[in-house]
Amino acid sequence: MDLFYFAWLREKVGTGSEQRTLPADITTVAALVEWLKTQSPGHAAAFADPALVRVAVNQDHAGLDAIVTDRDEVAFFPPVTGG
Amino acid sequence: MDLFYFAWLREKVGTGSEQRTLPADITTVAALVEWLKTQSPGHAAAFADPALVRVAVNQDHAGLDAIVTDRDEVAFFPPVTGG
Amino acid sequence: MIHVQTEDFDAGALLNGLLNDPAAGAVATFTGTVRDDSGTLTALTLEHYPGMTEKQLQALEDDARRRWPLSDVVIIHRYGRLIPGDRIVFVGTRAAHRADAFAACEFLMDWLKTRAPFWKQEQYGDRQTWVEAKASDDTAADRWS
Amino acid sequence: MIHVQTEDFDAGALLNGLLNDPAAGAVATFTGTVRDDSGTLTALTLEHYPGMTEKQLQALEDDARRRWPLSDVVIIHRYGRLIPGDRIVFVGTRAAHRADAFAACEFLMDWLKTRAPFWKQEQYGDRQTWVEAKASDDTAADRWS
Repeated sequence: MDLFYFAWLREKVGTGSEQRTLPADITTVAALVEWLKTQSPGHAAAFADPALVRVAVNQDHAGLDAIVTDRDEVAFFPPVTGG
Repeated sequence: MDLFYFAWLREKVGTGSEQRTLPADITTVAALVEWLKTQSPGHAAAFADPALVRVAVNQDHAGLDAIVTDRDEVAFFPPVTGG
Repeated sequence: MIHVQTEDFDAGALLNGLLNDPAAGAVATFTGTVRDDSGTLTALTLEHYPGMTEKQLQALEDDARRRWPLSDVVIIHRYGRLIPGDRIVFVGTRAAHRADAFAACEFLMDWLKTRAPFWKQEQYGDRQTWVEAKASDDTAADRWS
Repeated sequence: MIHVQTEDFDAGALLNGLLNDPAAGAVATFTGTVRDDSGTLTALTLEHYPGMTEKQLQALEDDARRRWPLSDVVIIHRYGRLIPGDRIVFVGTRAAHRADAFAACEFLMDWLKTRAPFWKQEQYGDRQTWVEAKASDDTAADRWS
């Protein structure tokens, strides 16, 4: 699975992208977030308040209940501030 | 009194402007219109349907009930179509 | 800045001229050109009421500045004979926030369409007709009342 | 036309490029620049999500074209390091009628502010802070739902 982090999530995780093999029992974004929190103190800090985090699955905005597989590209970021 | 006519009112009256001495008993735009209708067939044609005519007194939009004096500049024209 | 003129204007240069204030990050513009729906329009002639036009446009600008915090306003309107594709009108507004810039720009166009003393005559070949005012323009203007 | 780029753009040239269709008489534009309210902003750095940005902007353009009869749409958004006064974003729309051009231009800006994956980091001297999203932007975007 390709994972991307932007803005302050990138800074807290410590990298802008990483590849991970998704455990078979993880099928939603919500479960993915809980699992990522266990991977490093940086991940734990980034996802400390899930209400601040937005998600895209395969470059489309998605919710915490979105289905994910190991072939997906999943990105985490704060609410966007462009324009 | 300075009178101005624009667009098809100008064409019907036959001139874009004229100076007239306002009869003393005429004090409103409505009375002015009725009096102008008697001045020539062109004026009569221009003011045949007062609902089509808009008015400005001293270069501000005004209604038929606006007060006018011999020192005013009064213009008649169809609804505007600029922009 | 208000100009009522027969000469053409450079809309791009007017927009770039508005982009010079680091305190105000939002610039909205509207540019109107002579539209030829049927492909048969020969020319459009705009008549106006010199004196009243400038007075009404200044009143519109003053009103917009009272309603929204604007750091600049540009209104350019041409008159005389134009052909399809020619620029007629430019309105540009600059504000700190985009909602103010957009609202003021739309307000100015809506009121300009119903209050500025311009009249359009269309020429198709050798036939000339005065353009009739649209009820939709009155409706658009009414929403600001 | 959609461009996501680090290079500056010429807003005036983009506007003039939209003024070339005699069938469509109305062009609305919005240009956003780096605003410095306090006079102490050193720089603004825009980060984005390559790939998703282009995909989302194309989806916005497609959506705008379904909602309004537009004959052209231009969206330019910069990323990277910018300083106060620098141009960030340009949106231009062309239609036969001004109400469509204005509505589409505002829609694109509102949705761009809430859906395009850009993040702004402000630098004041050597202090850097991520800009927080504004509730007013969500409210503005919601009116099109």
